[in-house]
Amino acid sequence: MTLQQILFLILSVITLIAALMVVTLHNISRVVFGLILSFVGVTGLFLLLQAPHLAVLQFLVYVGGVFVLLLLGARHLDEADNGDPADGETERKALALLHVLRRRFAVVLAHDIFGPNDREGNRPRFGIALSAALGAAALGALLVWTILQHDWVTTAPGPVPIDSLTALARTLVAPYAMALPSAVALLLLLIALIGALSITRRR
Amino acid sequence: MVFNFNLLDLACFIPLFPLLAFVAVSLYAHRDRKLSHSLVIGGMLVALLLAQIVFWRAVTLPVGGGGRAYESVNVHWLVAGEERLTLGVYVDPAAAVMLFIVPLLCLTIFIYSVGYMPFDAPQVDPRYSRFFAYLSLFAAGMLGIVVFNNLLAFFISWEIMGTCAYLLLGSWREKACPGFDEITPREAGLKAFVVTKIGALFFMLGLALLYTEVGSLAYRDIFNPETLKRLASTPFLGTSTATVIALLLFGGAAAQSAQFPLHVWLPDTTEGPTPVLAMIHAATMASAGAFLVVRAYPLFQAAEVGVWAIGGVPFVAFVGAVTALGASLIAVVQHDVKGMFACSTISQLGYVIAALGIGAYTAGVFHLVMHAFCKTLLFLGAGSVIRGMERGRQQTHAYEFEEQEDAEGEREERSFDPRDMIDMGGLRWRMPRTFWAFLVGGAALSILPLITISFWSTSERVQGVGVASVNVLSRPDFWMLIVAAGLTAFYTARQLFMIFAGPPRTGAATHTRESAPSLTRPLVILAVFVVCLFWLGIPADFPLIGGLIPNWFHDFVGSAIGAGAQSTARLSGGGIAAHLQFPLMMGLAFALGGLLVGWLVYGLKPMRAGEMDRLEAGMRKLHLGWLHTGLRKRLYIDWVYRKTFVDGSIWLADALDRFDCGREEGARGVLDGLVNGVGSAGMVLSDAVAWFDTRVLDALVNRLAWVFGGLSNVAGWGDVHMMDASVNWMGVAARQVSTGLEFFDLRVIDGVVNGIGKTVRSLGGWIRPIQTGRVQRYLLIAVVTILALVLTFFMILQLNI
Amino acid sequence: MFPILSVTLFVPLAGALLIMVIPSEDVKTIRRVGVAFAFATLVLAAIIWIGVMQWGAGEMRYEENYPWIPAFNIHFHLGVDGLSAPMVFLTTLLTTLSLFYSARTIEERVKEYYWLFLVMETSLLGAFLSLDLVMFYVFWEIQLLPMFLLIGVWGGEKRLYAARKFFIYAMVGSVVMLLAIIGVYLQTGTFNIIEAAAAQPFYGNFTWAGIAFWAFFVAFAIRTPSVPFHTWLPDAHTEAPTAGSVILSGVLLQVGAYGLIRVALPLFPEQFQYFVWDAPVIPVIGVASIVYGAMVCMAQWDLKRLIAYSSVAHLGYVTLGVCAAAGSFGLLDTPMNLNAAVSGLNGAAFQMFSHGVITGGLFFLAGMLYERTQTRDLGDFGGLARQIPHYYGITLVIAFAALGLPGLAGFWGEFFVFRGTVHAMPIVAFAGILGILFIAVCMLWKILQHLFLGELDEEKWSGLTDVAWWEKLTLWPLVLIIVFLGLYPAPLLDSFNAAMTTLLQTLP
Amino acid sequence: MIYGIPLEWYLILAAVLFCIGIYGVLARRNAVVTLMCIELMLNAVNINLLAFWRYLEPGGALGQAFVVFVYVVTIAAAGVGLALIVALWRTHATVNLEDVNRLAG
Repeated sequence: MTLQQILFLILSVITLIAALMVVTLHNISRVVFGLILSFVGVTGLFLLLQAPHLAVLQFLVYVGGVFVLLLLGARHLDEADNGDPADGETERKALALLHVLRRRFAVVLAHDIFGPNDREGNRPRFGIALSAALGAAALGALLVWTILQHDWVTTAPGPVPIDSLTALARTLVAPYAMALPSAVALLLLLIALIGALSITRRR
Repeated sequence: MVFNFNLLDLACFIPLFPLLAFVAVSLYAHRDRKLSHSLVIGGMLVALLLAQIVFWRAVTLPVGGGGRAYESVNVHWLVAGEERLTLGVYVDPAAAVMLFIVPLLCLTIFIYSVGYMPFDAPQVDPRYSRFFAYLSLFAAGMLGIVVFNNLLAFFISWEIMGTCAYLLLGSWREKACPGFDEITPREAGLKAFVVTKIGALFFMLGLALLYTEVGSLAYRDIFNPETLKRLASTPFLGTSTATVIALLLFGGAAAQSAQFPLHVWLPDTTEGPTPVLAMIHAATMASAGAFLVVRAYPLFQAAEVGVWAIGGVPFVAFVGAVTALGASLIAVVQHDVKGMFACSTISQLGYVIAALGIGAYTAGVFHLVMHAFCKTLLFLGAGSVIRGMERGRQQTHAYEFEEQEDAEGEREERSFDPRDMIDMGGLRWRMPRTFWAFLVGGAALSILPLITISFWSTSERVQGVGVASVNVLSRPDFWMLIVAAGLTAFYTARQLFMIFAGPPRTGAATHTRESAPSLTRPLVILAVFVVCLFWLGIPADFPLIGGLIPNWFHDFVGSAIGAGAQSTARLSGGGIAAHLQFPLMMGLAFALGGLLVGWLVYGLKPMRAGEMDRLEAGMRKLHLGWLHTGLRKRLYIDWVYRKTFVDGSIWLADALDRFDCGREEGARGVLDGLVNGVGSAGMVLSDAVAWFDTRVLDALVNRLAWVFGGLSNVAGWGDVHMMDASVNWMGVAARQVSTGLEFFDLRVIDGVVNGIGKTVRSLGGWIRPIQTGRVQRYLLIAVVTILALVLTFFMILQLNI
Repeated sequence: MFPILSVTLFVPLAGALLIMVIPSEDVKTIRRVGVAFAFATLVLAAIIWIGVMQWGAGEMRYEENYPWIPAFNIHFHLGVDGLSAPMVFLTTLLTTLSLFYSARTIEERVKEYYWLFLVMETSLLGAFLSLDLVMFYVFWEIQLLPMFLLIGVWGGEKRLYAARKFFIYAMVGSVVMLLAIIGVYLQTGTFNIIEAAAAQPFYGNFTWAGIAFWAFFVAFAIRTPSVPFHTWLPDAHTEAPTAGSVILSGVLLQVGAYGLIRVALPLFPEQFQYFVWDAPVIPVIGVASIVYGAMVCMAQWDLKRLIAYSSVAHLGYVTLGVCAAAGSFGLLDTPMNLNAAVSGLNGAAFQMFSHGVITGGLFFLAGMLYERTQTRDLGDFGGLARQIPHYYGITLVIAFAALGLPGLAGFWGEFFVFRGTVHAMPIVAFAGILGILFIAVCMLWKILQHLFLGELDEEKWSGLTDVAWWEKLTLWPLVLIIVFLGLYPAPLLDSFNAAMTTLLQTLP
Repeated sequence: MIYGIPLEWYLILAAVLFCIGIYGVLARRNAVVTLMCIELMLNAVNINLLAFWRYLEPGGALGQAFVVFVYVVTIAAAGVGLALIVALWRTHATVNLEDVNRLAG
């Protein structure tokens, strides 16, 4: 187990746990903390992949910009997320589910997915969470299975050229390479931000 | 250029002036009564003038080869493929004679109707000017028939006349029809138009066939001998083409001149005003039917050989004879003055057709001409009698209020009909001029058949030229004609005595006075013409007065078909051949016998007031009452036609309509229903499918299993093509359903139309719950779909099921 | 030289675009602009027709051929000959009259109404002028939408059902036709109608040609409502606005009949002959349309429905006329057969033109009556002759023309059709005759008797006003055409005759 | 095998992170949290890209260029997303995705 492997494992564990925090916790501030943690983990991974400038970029963009943005957003909107499966309710639900599971598993799930949304809005959320989890897990398993199936690379990868940053800069700007896409990307960004401003403008 | 203006070219203007009068009156003068009738009469006067000029010019034409026909002024009219049809003028002897009489008759009728039509409504009645406009168009149509040079123009003017008859009859007195057998003028007009239209359809088919065979419809092309020979020889529908064409044309003629099967419309026209009747029965319409047979005579001759003969008598002649006999039988029992004349018109025209069918061309034409004159005279006379009776009735009403006799009142209440002969009587002294006109007309009418029979017996076909010389007596149509002649004499006498002889039977009759001079003057003119024209046509071999005047008519008209020359030659050879003598004697005997019986029954002891018609009384005594009522109801033929054809077609129309679309809001006809039914069937199916799927909804797992099952058998088909169309798991389920629907869809047209709409909506309905509007649901579904896709993909590749 | 055809084709479209610009409140100018552009097209159409007559109506005149989609050899190919020139004139005439009439009757959504009408006129002209199958198909499709909207928006009570039924019915038909067009292209490599006809598509096997022929025939049979496919017409007519049903009956049905003569006959003469002579399916359809249409027409009590069924019967004659020509495909050598076939087609074309004018007039009359009385049921009327004499006079002329009175325009079509069919197929001719009788009864008994004769019940109809000046101006041109063509059909007949003779002689 | 870490590990990590992101998006009802989860998914994509760049094509700079583009997109998405949420908040006074079903069919 080389150092890097250990480092990789630690970083990946941090990122995954942070991601889980974001996904499962209901207290918005913990969620935001989880998000930061995952971004930091990813930055570490970039470093492991010997792409320092991108790591810096990642850190700046995400931790700096996006995080601040989301924080503002979150602060602005007091947490109204009351419908999530309250703690007590989950246990009761689990029991009911087991009971149901035996007889007609699909009914609950289908009713949740497609069932009509009764007026008070507190539909049994649990079905959705379960189905989402199932879906995500299945997808993940699928992806992992494909990754393992495929034998990726046998030859040892070459070293990263020193001037990879300049090479990056040159490709971004060179007309024969990525000039046009980058122009379009910037335009997109401009429009998006203007759009955001116009939406939130107080009439 | 030498101005060789041939007078005959004027002929093309003859129908033009009445037409112009029609256009002028209907467009401009329909407000002013005086202007309208003077315009119309003026137009007819000019036409008469031109006609006289053309007539005298035609008479003096040199006796041409095949007949003194003159044709000119060809205008390019129609083109079909290569051949061109031109419009022009064609004047031959028959046309010349018609040109002589038709404008004359029409003019007298117009003058008469100025006096006869005192519309009760004082204010300007548009119908008055419209009446005269239609009369003028009517005359223009008749003149068009006589003048133009091809059968198509003949047909067009023929139909214009039919329309005018409908318009004149149809749009007049809105008299509600009280009795069962009585018919409102409107229905009479419609009946007349429909029956003549049936005839016109046969005529049109004949024209179309002739046009195809000969390539042109001009008289000179149709009636030249070699075309006729070719037509007679080419087989078509079993008999020769000429026969088929002749029969079709005869169908048209029969309808227009009210021959037996299609005669039902003529008696009903008596509902219309009298001048219109005079026009229809005598001057124009009915005689136009006979004139068609006259005009297409060479064609009938060519076809005659093949025409199915019934008892040795050619079909056409047979129909004529039957009509003559039947109609005269019906005429005998009629009470109504105009009704009797209508039936007598049918029988006289039957005579004409019988004569032409046999081949007695001149006899037919002469009878046609003289009948036109007599019948116009009699109709106008009847008109003045009716006006007299109506004036008498108004007088009686004025007096009646003082002496309220019940009997008189009660009988009076039986809807006083000015036309009913029973109420008349004793008008001899009250209406002298009308009486004399009636007398002359009646006498002429009863003698006319005699002349025709004598002509008829001399015609070469009766003598059996080419056919074994058949003795005249054995021919059935001879007997029919002879009996008809007798009956004609009888009913004329009956009418004369009932109207004019004896004491006046009702108050109205007592108070009639001679009608105004404007009515009686035309009567006198016509009477003079009838008398003097008569002598022109009497055949040389007629007993007593035979040889007095050379038979000019026979030579002139006969020359048209080259028969005239040799027949006079044969006759001039001294006394009348023995075998000719007998039919003449028989004819004379029957005619005089008829008159005698008429006098005995009605003249000797004139009928008294309130007495039933003697003939009817006699027949009731001989237990023939049923025959009398049968004859009164015109042998129930009308009733049979109404039940079979009229009601039958109406019922069929309703049935078809229900079959097609249905009328009420809810009810959908069968066809449309079928079309929509299939649509609703599609809907029902889609609802069923929707119901089935909603049940599946809550069994999601087996749904998934079912989907995979579906996938496997889809894959089983080995139809990879379907797979890479990226069908998602719901798509696969829907595909199962839609393939079913697809098949169903292709087969049915309209059902699909509504079915698709409904199926899509129900399928949509099935999918709608998914569209809950919450974004996350969509993502979840997307994830699940991708999963299913990838799984199936792998199953295919890895496990190559 | 001056591309008069494409100008005529796109003038209405220009008018439509101009109308889109005008603000919708300014109704007066919209109406004026609409009628002006329609009238301009009418003038152009008249010039074209006269030009074609002088230049000889046999071949295609004023031909314009620009490559449109070179990849598939599709050309923007316009041309006009003796057959299409009168039809173009008819289209422009009826559109001008309709727009002039609806200037005073259509009140709401005037802008869309005029826009739709002008777009429809362009598509109709396109169908008559185009000589390229794809272009024909494109214009054939575009016609559906404006008509659908006209019925759907300005129609009567059940207008949605009627509009939907009409649209889907026509769509199903034309989709089938599209397949056939592609089939022809694959066989002959060209979309040009004349070249494709010369190249004899599907010459090899008979079944494929039969399928292609039936694809075309069904599409045209749906549009000229032949009996089994006619159920959309009565619904569409009863619900359509007056001007809408005038155009629907006056021109839209004629496009179907025109397609039958211009596309189906030249492309598949053998199949047409087979289905006329050996397996007489098409004559049966023709006669069925005539007799069935006329019979059902007799049973109708709704005025517009009655006229709709009478137009089903009238167009049965067109099918019959084309059968006469198709039946004699092989034996055009003897002059008698050629003349019979040509006159059959002349009759069909003449019937198309006269039916357009007559039924257009009838629908105008029905519309005027409906505007005054708000009821179309014949039972409610009676004795109107004294109340509205001028209207009575005009209805008289047009009704008698409709029942085929000789001396008016309706007769020539039928006469020449029978001249074509009586020699070759006597039974069919005899059966067809019945149709005339029933239409005659239907027109006289139902329309004239029920509307005009009989007792006038004073209180209901005493307030009825006679035709106004602008209604007279709409009707009198039609009446004049009917009477003139009735007495002297030569101008129209020569134009048709030349076109038909060349068409029959060029049949392979 | 840079530093002994085979490429698969990175890919597996990215995959797991991605799935967590999906779960978050699907399950969480709070719009802001959903936005955050989207950011997570985008990070997973970045990891993948860089891993591929590093192991397969370190010479070229295309891999990195793509990452940059991903960033641009992320920022834009976050910006617009937040704006939408704010607007949603203003109109519906709720951030709970469950109630937002205007699109219901």
